Amino acid sequence: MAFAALVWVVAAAVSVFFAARMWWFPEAISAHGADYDRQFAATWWVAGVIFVLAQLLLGWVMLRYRGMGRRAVYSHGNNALEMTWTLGGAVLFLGLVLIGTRIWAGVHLAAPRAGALEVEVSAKQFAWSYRYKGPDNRFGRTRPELANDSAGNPFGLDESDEAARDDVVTAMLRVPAGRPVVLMLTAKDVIHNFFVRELRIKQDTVPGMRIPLSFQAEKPGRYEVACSELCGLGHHQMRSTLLVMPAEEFDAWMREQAGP
Amino acid sequence: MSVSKAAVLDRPWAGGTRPFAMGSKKLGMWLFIVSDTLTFATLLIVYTYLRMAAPSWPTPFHFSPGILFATVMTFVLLASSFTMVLGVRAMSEGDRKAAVRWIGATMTGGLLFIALHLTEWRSLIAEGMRPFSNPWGDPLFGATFFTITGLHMTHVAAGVLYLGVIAAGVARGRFSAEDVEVSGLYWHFVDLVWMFVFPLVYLMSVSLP
Amino acid sequence: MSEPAAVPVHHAPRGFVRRYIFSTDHKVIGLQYFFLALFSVLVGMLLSLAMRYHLTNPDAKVRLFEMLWPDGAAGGLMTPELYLSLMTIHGTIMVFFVLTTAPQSGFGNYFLPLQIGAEDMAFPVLNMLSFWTTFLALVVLLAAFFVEGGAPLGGWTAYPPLSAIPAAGPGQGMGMTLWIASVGLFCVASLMGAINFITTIIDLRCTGMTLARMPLTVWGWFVTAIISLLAFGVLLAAAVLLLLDRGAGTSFYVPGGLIVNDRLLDHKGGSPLLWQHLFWFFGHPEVYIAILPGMGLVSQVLSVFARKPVFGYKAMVTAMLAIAVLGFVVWGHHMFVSGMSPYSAIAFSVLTMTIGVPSAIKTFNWIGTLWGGSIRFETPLLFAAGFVSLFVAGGISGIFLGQPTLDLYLHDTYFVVAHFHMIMGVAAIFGIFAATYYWFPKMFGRSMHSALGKAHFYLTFIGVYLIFVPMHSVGLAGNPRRYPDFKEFEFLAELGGAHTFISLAAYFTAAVQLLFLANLFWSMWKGRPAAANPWEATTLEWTVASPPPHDNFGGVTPQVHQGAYEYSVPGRSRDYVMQSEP
Amino acid sequence: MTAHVPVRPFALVLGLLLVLTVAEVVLAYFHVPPAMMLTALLGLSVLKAGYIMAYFMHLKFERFGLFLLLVPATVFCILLFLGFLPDAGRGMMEGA
Repeated sequence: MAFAALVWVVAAAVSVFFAARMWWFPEAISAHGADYDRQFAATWWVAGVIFVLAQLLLGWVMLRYRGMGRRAVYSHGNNALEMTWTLGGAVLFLGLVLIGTRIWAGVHLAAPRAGALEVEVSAKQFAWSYRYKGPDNRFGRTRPELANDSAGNPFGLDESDEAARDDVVTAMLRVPAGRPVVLMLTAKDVIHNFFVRELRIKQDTVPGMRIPLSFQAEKPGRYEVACSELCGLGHHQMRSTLLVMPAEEFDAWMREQAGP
Repeated sequence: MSVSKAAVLDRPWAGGTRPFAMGSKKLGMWLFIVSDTLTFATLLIVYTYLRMAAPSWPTPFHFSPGILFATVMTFVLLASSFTMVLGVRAMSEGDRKAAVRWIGATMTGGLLFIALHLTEWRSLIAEGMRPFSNPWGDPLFGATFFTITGLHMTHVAAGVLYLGVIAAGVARGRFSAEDVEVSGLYWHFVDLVWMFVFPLVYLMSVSLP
Repeated sequence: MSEPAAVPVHHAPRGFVRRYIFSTDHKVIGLQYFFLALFSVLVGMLLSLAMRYHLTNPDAKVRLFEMLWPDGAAGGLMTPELYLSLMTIHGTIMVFFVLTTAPQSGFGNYFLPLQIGAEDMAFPVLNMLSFWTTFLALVVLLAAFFVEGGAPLGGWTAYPPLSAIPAAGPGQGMGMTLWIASVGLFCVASLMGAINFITTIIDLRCTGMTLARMPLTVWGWFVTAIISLLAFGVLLAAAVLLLLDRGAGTSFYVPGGLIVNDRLLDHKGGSPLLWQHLFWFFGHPEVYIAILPGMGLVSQVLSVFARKPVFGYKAMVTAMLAIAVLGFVVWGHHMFVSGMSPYSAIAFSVLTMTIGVPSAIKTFNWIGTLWGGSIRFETPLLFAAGFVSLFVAGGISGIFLGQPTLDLYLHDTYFVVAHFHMIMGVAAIFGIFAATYYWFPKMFGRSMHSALGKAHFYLTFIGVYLIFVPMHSVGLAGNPRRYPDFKEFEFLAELGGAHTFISLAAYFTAAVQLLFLANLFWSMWKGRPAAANPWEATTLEWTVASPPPHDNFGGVTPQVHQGAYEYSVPGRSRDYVMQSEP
Repeated sequence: MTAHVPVRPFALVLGLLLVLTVAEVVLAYFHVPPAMMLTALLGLSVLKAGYIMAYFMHLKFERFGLFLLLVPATVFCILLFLGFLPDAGRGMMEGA
C-alpha cells in the first residue's frame, strides 16, 4: 500500500514540479534556439509519458498483487507482449533521434553562409579573448611566443605583419543581430568550453584545434558566456559577455575600434 | 522438469564438466591474452591515430641495419615459438628432459631477441632518438616507438622469467603437461603481437630508396 | 567425471592472518570487498556532503575543513582547488571503489561459487591478490590528499592537457600522478577478477547447472566480467600513456604551442581527443559494469518475493548481452561537444538510442515479474522495486542526452549530473542495498531488523527524489557542473534557492543512511538468528547453513535439476522448488 | 595426453610464417600509396597471426566454443577502435 501510494505521489509530484517550470531555460534568441526548444519539447513528452506510465504501472502491480496467502500465477512470460515493447521502444527512440539530426546538421554540417562575420575566440585559464579581422578583412599573423596578456596581446599578434596591426582584440564578444557569425574556437592551455544559454549552443575549445561554430542571434541584448568544461581552479570564474547589438550599432563600434 | 543425469552430462555446457575440455589455468591464460591483446591494440591504434594526425611522419629505417635487424628478430621469435611447440610436445609425451631442453632453447631465443632489440635501441638513441624528440621530425615517432616496443620487450623478458620458472620446475619433476602448455600460450602470444608491431612500426617507416 | 566428484572436506585455516587477512576463501574475500566498498562509500558520501555544504555556503568558515585539509581550507574557508579535488576523489572513489567493487567483487565473490555449486573460485590465490591490489589502489588514491598540492582537480575523467601538465594547477603534480597510479592498479585488479569470474562460471558449475538454469545474478556477474575483461585493458594502456606524457616528456595527448602560466611548453603533436576516445571506450562500458550486477540481483529478488518465475528469463539474458554489446559502441555520446566529427556524433546517437530498447525490455519484464505475483513486502523487495522506479527515472533522461542536438545545451550541466547520479549513484546503490538486505542472513547467520530496513527504504527513496529531481531542473536552467561556487554569474544567482533545497535534501538522505549503518552493525552481532532459507528462495546458496561452512557444500557437490525461478509451480505443495530438488 | 603429436605440420607452419615475413619485407619496398601498403601488410599480419593461433596456440584443435568465446569479442573491440580515426588530425592547427 505504502509503496504504491509513494510511487504515485512521486510521479504526480515530478509532473507538477516540471510543469511549473520553476527553474527552466532562458528565452532562446536564435532560429536554432527555437528549433532546439521544439525538439526538447517533443522529447519531453515522450520521456514524460513513459516515466509516468511506468511509475503508475509499478505502483499498481505492487498494490494489486500484494501477497495475501494467495498463490502466484505460474508464468514464464509472454513473447507477444515482449515483442510489442521491444519494437515500440525501438521505433520511438530512433524516430526522435532522426528528427533531431536536422538541427544538429544545421549547427555543424551546414556550409558557412556568405558574408558571415568571422571572430576568433581564444580561451585560456581563466579568461576569454576575441579577435576581429579589422578593416583589411584579414586575420594577421600570430606567434605563440609573443602571446602576453599583461601587455594586452593575448593572441600573440605579430606586429611585423601588416595584416595584424589592424586586428581588433577584445574581452567581450560583440556581434550584430540578424547576421550570421562564425566563431573559430581555440584554446591556449587546456580544454575549455564556450556556452551561451540563450543561443542553445555549447562547444569545447580544444588546444591544438580550430573548431568553427556558426550562429545567428536575432535579439539584441547582453548574455553571459560560461566555461562549461572543467579547466582548473578558476573554472567557475571564467565568465565573459556576449553583446548582441543592432547591426548599425555594431558597424559603428567596429569603425570606431579600427581607429583613424 | 528433471533431466536425467546422463543426458545432462552429455552436453558440455550443462555443468559438472569443463565445456572446453581444458584445465582452468589454460582458460585463464586465454582470457588474460584477450585483455592483453586489447592493451596492445590500444597502443597500436594510438600510434595509427597520431600518425594519421601528423602532417609528416619520419621514415628513417634503412634496410641495413634497421629492417634487417628487425627481420632477424622476427625470425628469432618465430623460431622460438617453434621450439616452444616442441617443448610442449615433449612434455605431453612425458619426456621431461627433452621438454627442459626445448624450453631452454626457447628462452635462448627470447634472450637473443632482447639482446638484438637493445642493440637496436642503443643505436637509435645514439642517432639522437628520444621519447620526446628525434632528428627526423615528428616527436611522436620516438614516443610511440619506444612505448610499443618497450612494452613488448617487457613481455618478452617476463616470458623468459616465466619459462625459466617452468623449466626449473619441470626439471625437478613438478608441473604438468598443461602447465607447460599454458606457458607456451603466453609465449606464442608475445610472438603474435610482434607480428603486428613489425609491419606497423618498422615496415611502414622504411626509408624508400 | 561421471560420478559426483568426491571432494575432500577442507577445514578453514587456523591462523587469524590466513583466515581473515590473506584469506583465499571466496567468502572472506567477498566480505573484504564489501567492507572496503562500505568504507569507500562513507568517504565518498562525506566528501559530497562537504561539497554540497560549500556550494550553498561558499563563504562559511568550517573548523572541520581546516582540520582535515590545512592547506586547502586555511582558516576553514574552502578554496576552489580543494572543492575540485574533493569532487575528483568523490567521483573516482564512487565509480571504482564502490560501484565496481561492491556488486561485482563483493557480492559476486561471495555468492557466485555458492550459486553455481562450486567449492571456491577457480583461482583462489589470484582472488586474494586482486583484493589486495584493489586495497592498495584505494590507499594510493587517498594518499593524494596528503601530498604537496593535494589531490588532483581534473575530475574522474582526467581530461588532458589539464591532467597531463603538472603546472596546470595545484593537485596536478604528485596528486595527479598518484591518481593515475591508483587507476592503473585498479585496472590490474579488475582484470584479475574478471579472468577469475569467467573461468569460474565456465568451468565450475555443478552437474545440471546449465546456462539456462543459472540465476540471473550469475548472468549479471558473467556479462559484467566479460565487459571488464575487454574494457579495463584499454584504460590501463591509456593511463600508462598519460603517465608517460607527464613523466617522460612524450606528447600523446598534448598538442604543440601550449602556453601554461605564461610559459610555452615543449610538447608537440598530440591530441586531447585521443584520451577522450580511449577513456570513454572504457568509461561507457564501465557504467554497465556498475549496473548489470544490480539488474541481475533485482530480477532475482523480484522473483523471490513475488513468488513467481522471472518474466521472460531468456529475454532478460538476451537484454543483458545486448546491453553489453551496445555498451561498447556508444562511447562517443560523451563527446558530442568535444570537437569530434559531427558525422560520428550522428552514428553514436543512433546507437545510443538503441540501448533504450533492451533497457525497456528489462523494465517491463520486471513489472511483468511482479504482475500476477503474491508479493511479500520485505525490505529487499522494496529496494528492488525502488530500483525499478529509479532505473526508469534515471534512464529516461538518457533519451535527452543521447541526442547530440539536445546535448548542445545539456552537456556538462547539472542535468547530466542528475542523470548519472540517478542511474549509477542511486539505482545501482539501491541494487547494493537490496543485495545487502537479501543476503545478510546468509552472510552473517542473523536477520537485519525489518522495520528499520523499511524505514531506511522509504526515507531514502523520498530523499533521492528530492535531491535529484530539482537537480535536473537546475541543469535545464543551464547550470554548469564542476563549479565550486555560483557567485560569478548572474543567471546562477537565481538558482540559489534550488541549490539550498538540494543540499538540505542531501543532508537528510545522508542522515537516513545512519539507520542502515546502525541496522547493519547491530544485526551482525545482535540480530535475530536466521534460518538457512529465510526467504524460501530456490537457489543453491540457501541449501547450506548460514553462514556457509568453509568449503560451502561440505565436500558434496550439489546437483541441479531445476531452473532458478520455479515458484508457485502448479501441483507442488510448497510454492517453491529448490534447484537441487529432483 | 600421451598421444604422439606429429612435428611436420608445425614445421611447415614455421616455414610459411618465415616466407610470409620475407614477403612483407619485400612488399615494404614497393612504391604504393600508404593506405594500400597498410592494407596489404595488415592482411599478411592477420594471416600470420591466424596461423600462430591456429597451430602454435593450438586453437584449431580446441573445441569451437573456445574460439567463439575469445575471438569475435576481441576482434569486435579492435574494429571499434577504428571509430577513433575520423577525429585524427581533425581541425588541427598549424604547429600543434
